[in-house]
Amino acid sequence: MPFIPHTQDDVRAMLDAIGAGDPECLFDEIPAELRGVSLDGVPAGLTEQAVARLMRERAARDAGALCFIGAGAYRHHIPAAVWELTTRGEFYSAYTPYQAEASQGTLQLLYEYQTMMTGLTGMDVSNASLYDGASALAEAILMAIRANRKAKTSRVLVAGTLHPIYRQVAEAIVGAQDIRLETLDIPVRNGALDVQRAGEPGEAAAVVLPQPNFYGRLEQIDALTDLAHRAGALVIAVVNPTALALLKPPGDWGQRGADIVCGEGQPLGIPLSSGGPYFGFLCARQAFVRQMPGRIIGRTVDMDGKQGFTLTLQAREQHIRRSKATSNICTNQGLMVTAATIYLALLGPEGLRRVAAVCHGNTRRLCELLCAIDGVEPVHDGPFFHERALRLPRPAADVLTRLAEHGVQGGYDLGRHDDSMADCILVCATEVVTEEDMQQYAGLLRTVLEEMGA
Amino acid sequence: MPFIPHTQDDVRAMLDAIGAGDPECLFDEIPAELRGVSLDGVPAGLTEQAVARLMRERAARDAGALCFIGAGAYRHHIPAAVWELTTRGEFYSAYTPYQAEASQGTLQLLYEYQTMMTGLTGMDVSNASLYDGASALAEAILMAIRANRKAKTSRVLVAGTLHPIYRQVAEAIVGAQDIRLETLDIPVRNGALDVQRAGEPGEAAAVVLPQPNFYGRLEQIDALTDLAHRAGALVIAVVNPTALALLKPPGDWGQRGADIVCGEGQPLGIPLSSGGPYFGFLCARQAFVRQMPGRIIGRTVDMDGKQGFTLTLQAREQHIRRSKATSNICTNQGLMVTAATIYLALLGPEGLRRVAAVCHGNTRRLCELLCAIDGVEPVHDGPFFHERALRLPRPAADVLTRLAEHGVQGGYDLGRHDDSMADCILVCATEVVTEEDMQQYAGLLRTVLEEMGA
Amino acid sequence: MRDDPLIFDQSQPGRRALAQAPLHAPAVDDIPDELLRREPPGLPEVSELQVVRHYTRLSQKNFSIDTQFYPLGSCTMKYNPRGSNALAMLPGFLDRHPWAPELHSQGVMACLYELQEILARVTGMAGVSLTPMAGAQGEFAGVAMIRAYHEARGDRARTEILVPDAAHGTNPATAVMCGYTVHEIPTGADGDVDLEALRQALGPQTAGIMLTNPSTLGVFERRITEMARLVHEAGGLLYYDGANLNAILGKVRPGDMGFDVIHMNLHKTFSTPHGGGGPGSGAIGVGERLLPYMPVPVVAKEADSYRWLTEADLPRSIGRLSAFMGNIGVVLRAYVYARMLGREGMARVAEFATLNANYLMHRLRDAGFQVWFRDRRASHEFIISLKREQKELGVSAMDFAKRLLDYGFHAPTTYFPLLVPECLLIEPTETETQEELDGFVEAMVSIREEAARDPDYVRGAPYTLPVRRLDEVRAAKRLDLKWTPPGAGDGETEA
Amino acid sequence: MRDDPLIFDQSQPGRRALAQAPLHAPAVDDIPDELLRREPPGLPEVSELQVVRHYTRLSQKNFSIDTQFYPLGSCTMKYNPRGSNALAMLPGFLDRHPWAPELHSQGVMACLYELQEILARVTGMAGVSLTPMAGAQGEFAGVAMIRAYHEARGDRARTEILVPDAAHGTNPATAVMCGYTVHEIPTGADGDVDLEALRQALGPQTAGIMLTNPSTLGVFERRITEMARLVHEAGGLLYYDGANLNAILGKVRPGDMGFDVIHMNLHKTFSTPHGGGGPGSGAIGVGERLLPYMPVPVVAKEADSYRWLTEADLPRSIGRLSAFMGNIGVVLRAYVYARMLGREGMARVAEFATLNANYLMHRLRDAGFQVWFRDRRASHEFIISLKREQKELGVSAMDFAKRLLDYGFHAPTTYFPLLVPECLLIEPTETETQEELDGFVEAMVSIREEAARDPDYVRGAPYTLPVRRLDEVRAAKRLDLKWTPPGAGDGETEA
Ligand SMILES: Cc1ncc(COP(=O)(O)O)c(C=O)c1O
Ligand SMILES: Cc1ncc(COP(=O)(O)O)c(C=O)c1O
Repeated sequence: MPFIPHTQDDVRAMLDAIGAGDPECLFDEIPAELRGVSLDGVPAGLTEQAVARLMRERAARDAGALCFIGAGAYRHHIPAAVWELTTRGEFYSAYTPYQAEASQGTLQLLYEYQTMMTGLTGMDVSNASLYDGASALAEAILMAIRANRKAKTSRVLVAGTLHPIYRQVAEAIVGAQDIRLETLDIPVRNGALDVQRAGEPGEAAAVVLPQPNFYGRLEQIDALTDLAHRAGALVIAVVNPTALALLKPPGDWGQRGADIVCGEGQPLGIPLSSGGPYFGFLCARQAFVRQMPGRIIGRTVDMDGKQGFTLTLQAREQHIRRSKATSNICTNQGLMVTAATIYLALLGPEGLRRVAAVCHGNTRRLCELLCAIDGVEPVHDGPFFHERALRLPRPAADVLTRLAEHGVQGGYDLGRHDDSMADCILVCATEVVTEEDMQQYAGLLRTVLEEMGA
Repeated sequence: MPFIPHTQDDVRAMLDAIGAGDPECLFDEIPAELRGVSLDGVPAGLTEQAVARLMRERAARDAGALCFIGAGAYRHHIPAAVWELTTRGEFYSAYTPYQAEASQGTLQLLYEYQTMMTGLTGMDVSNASLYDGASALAEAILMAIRANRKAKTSRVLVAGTLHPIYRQVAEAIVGAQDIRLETLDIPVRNGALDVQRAGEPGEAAAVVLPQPNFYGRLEQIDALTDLAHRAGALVIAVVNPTALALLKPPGDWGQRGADIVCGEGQPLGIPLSSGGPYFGFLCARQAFVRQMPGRIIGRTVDMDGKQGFTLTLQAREQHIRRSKATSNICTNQGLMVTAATIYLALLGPEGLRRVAAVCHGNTRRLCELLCAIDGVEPVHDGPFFHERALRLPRPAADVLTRLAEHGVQGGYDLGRHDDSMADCILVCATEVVTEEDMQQYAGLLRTVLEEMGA
Repeated sequence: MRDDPLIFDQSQPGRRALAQAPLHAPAVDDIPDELLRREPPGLPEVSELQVVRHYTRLSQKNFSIDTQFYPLGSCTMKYNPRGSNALAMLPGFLDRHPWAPELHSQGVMACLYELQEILARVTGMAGVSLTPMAGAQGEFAGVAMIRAYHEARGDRARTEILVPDAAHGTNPATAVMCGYTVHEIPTGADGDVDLEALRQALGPQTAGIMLTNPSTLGVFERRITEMARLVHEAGGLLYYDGANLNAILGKVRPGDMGFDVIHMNLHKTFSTPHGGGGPGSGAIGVGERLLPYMPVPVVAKEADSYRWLTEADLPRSIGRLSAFMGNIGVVLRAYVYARMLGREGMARVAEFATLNANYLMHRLRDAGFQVWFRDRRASHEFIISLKREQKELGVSAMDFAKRLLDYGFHAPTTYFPLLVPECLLIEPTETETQEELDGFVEAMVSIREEAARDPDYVRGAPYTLPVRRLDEVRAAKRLDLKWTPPGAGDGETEA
Repeated sequence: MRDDPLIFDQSQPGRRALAQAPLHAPAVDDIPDELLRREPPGLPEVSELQVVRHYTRLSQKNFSIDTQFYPLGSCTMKYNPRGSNALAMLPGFLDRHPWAPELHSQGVMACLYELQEILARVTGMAGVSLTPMAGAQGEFAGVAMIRAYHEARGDRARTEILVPDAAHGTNPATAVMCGYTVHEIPTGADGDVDLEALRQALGPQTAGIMLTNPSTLGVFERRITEMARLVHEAGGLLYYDGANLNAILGKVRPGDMGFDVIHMNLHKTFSTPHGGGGPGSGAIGVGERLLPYMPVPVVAKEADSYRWLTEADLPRSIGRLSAFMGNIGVVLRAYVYARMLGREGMARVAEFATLNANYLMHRLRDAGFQVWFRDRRASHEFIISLKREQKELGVSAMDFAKRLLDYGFHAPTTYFPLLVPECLLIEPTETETQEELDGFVEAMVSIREEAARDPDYVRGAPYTLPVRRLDEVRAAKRLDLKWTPPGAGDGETEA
């Protein structure tokens, strides 16, 4: 019975205090026919030592590849301090800070996080996290519909260049309330929205704009934002937080700035970890704060007038408002936000800018190297950030498989979402990639393509 | 300038406050000809990311072998909690607890450690650590000479079955005070002292007795202890702390028990780590406490009568006593003791007993498997603990090299210290070794020996 | 004496943690100016030591399982094994990209697959998906599946989800997020659902019912089989809120009770850490009927290798709830925990969680506190009401809660479930010792004595924490949700 | 309110951390009964949660660099990079057995070799050995080499080591451990060694001198070149106690000053953690003369691979000082630190350590405290004397020290060097901000004001720590060095 401290004497004394003969009595209210469950098929218990051996073998099996995939999750250097601090028991094993006085550590940190995120995005307020970037978009859409009191419609228009998985997730979630997402009627040219050829969007509650977009391309974001606002829509920005160290913050987009900003927080100190836990961030203008989902931390004072922090605006939340809450979210991704806050404090504005610039520079260099290979070429021109689509002379899936067999994860298969791109991959080289790594990839790609007769 | 927080404004303001024109002024008392040092040859600074890459490559290069070596350092399972707690900043980055009130965490832990070590060894008092097992033996010898007021000699007799490296280290240290170690005049038979054939040792200040000894053999420790005591010597026990979960504690040896106990603390939760940092432990009878080297923690009370802990008997130490101190030791191995204390608390008496029993069982099993190979046989009979000498049909050094080329560290080359054992190895299989590992070793040894024409 | 100023207050222009950023950065000359930001982002500029010291110090201001008994009801704050953390954070797992090919993913997929199997066994369900990222998302997945099921049968009249009034807030909130209206079912005086009310509520509009059993009142719904029959007869499905599976793990299986779908909070029952708010993992289990609707991806085993089942394999799936595959790092921790516990260990979880709860309940009752359902067995948790103390001594449940903090105990859940006045919902969990529980009883008794002597003193608690009681009303009225540079106003917004 | 009882007081017979021990253990039937222990060892029996909670809570009772400014003079409490810790603890390093063949050791040996080279460069010495396990063992190695050198030359008359009276206690203690007698040299009023006294002390009996420069008085010995000449002329060698190399790193090299041997505390200057008492690493550097005597093993590079130099390669070596190769885990941390700093970073260490020390010294002087050598530059540390405060206010250096703890600062070193009455030896290090130093000055001023108002209050400090001031006299008189089971007496021994 790992982790159970009871000795036989303890059990006996406790049952006596209860007045129960044996532990089974304690379950006597449960109908007999439901009890006596068999756990056959569940393996026998192992010691930590045995599990450690198993897990080390399994982790080692998945390790060692050289990774050039981005497509929503990015390999960055994570300072050692980040997780050495984040896994401290007091952060790691605390609950949601319901008793504010006993949770000032987490609460102050979250307040600092909120400040950092508003700083990055140029918005007024931030919540304390949602599950991940994609589900945060779903929440942002629901929020926009609630918040846009002027709009007489709940139409939501989504840029055709949004990450297709984000769209799928958003559809799965908002679809349950019979909200359908429409594609924004602007042609995609060169991997980005051609705002010059946009039709009038018609009235909408919200428009979803990614920057950079799925292909790594940068949108003409000012014009798009203004166009959306002209349609009476709120603008929901979907952004990469690392990119924001360089790119114009959503708060400055167009004439009035975006209204709601969301995205995936993973690049900020969160390990790739097969896709999670990450965290979704959500920022907005002050006016919409009461429509936000998720926890929000406020600064206040204690009985002696001393500064302190506490959960606030809880009347938006399910534990108070139940069926009228802004969302059903309860547990969020607190520990990830702890890591991200420490990461951002360590990097600071200049550090984060350098990371972004090096990522971008590395991806440019990688594309240069790969495009020196016969038949490999960029799919799009025009500005991009830290990720780029390349066309191959052979089907992407086949090439990627061969690369993987040689220990290189060469990119994301764009054919997955678009048959016309079955020979395209999306590549990314962050700041952890070296020139040597890129040369290795290029050399291997050349060989693989030759072997495939390209 | 990593880790230096000063901005240019800070520097200017601080120099102004000092009244210095530039930082170089602060060094103006240093003769000019000594200044202006070049650091050519020191490589340029790297980011944590770059060093991390380098270190990961290097660590990976040394990893992956299957290890059956003991000979003074033992691979054990270390519960994850041990180092997750030990590396908490408050333990990790504190100094020696000179300000007791600000160090109650470390001090209470050390008091608990002292209690655990006296419990394991059956002694009255423990210090708070020395550098490692071998240097602890040197300190124990010096201590015994000081403590044995009755002896009119400073002769120190050392069992011929002591770990030869321990003897070398002790000689290097006590030799500086012109103390020479003599070998105890008892023949070694079957890898252990044949006390029945012992001569009268003659007067001595101390006798050093290992249990288990270098070969893993168990000595007839009661008789040996009594023999040493008859010679007026203090008995210094050199023991393996894991073994003490099973074996008779030195406090119970012979009629009167050992007088001083020392050994290597590494098996108690300390990673192999190429040989260090480990820690030496030192326990003794109450009467000798003032002769002990190293820090000792005592329980006391504060101004309000509340229990607290502090360094005590500091008048033995160099910072008070200077040239009259019991030793020059200052910094010890505090963090290792932190780990060991947590390890012992997690294992408890029954856990440690099981670890010892499984180690011993595994070594028995390994010897059984290896000795099934033609030409491989135990060097000694008689009781042993968790380590055993085997004779090979080919020179040990050659066999070990071949095994290493196949990723197996097959044991310790006994020829290193004794030409007559050039075909012998010392093997050890602790609780982390599986049946599969042992089969693999046995299979490989068979192949290697066949290839070598044995 | 020293406070911990905000990290922003410790910032100086130009200060940096120099080992942490690239030494040089190339010019970004290919991105047009109008797309770039003009001002650097408002992040703090501090040294590495400042960061380490600041966040280490902040951490010390938290209560946590690793430092305090934390009997927060409905939250299952039990020991989070350090082994789970260390092994889930092995570099091979941390560095795996979510889009890494299956060829490079067999290690992690083996863990996920085996956990799916284990969870299916312990819940008695036919299939498990690990993708939901917390309990509430598990609920969403479950109710969305119920909806998909009815829709697939063309049964569009079912617009209502039944929820007992004692339910956790996420239940009604989830139903609404799935496009349903919520119909509350009252609870009887004995803590069980009012069966008559249920009968009356059921009808062709009933899509299903969301139940927790044992309920959030800490008692086992004894007529569960009958309820299941009623709901099924009405054409509805049964959702099991298994956030707190600790009450029944190894004892009873929701599948056997007649439930069609369940979510589990791996961050409670399977002892993954709560991290000061998350992340969690809200794995769901389904009966045969709902198998086709599971959220993707799910891991399948074919011969000796594992592969992802996606929309292509499960075309009727409710889809994806996260960009990738859910909170795999959390799932790995749960897997390690499940393997350490094993069959025997798992069977003991509910047994000892229940033993601790009943013991503590009896001790508090014997000490004169009002146990709410005094004739019922406690499950893994139970409720006491401080209505009498409130009335006679003027000291509320919240005052007790705050004063408990001074005694070194985290407070139980306060004022939930909403049905019970001045209540504390107390969940000791199986990993606490009898001594710890005894200490808690002593503290409660001692606080009541303090209250009798000097109620103001108790109402002023806590005294020994970094702050005294905080003004939550002010926090909500004068919103101050972020730091602003000195001189830029006080950052507060009048609400 | 809650204390932390000893782990033994939390023990219950039969309780265990079950995931941590083998599930079964074979019978030990081959070891004769008389060699086995009869009673299980006196270790606590507790659960895993109890252990985690207990030691987490204990840790919080420590001051540390990660939580407080820690200006402990002569100890160089600067930031210990978390990167050093993480990278030294990579499994490949942790799992390497000390007797692993060189074939499986090239990674770690590359690090050791490169650090040897770096240390040789920054100290200006010809060779480096990393084996000594702390400063004091480095001193031992150094003085033992001096001894071996004289002996090898048949020069057996040299029986004396000179040590300035200001020296660290380990210096005289080491000399004695190496079989020498100690001759103390007085310090002049200006803080430099009394050169006349040195001249008179030198003679054929002089084996060498142990010096720290800057001395433990915090000032640079200006006539060092002359001293070196005098000692060498007398046939002695010069030992440099480089525990606190932080004062000169990148600025001056002991080799250039004329020293023959030096030890460095990697746990100070190279920022490896002090771990609440250790481990350290006392690497030594030697000039050409002493190269043959270095302690083994040392790493050599041959072509592209590394090998251990042992007694066989260095037959005149003073031998081995540890069973294996010293504290390699500490050395790896120092290596990571050295690589992160690099050439440029290293040159800045002394510069900023000195800037901080001089700034703090000037601020305290301006605030009216008595700086001991007020006309001298501070090195990386400096001394103030509270003699006046002691006399006028009745508040001693120790009282200031204890009260500083309440203000959230670790105290400076007190009453060392022994030469200066009521002294505080203050070493701020280069990793602290100006703001932190200013805060310290404010605290000192504020304590002096408190002392003027109410000296008893200051004498009663600390007030905000887990315990008030401890009775050290009682601790030494009524020795209580271990827990004993209740009923087995109180464990105290009257001294
Ligand atoms: C009964 C019950 N249901 C649902 C939830 C929601 O789970 P989560 O917080 O993981 O979303 C909780 C957790 O607080 C709960 O206790
Ligand atoms: C000047 C000086 N010399 C020697 C030492 C001894 O070093 P260690 O404590 O590592 O043995 C110290 C450390 O306190 C010191 O400050």
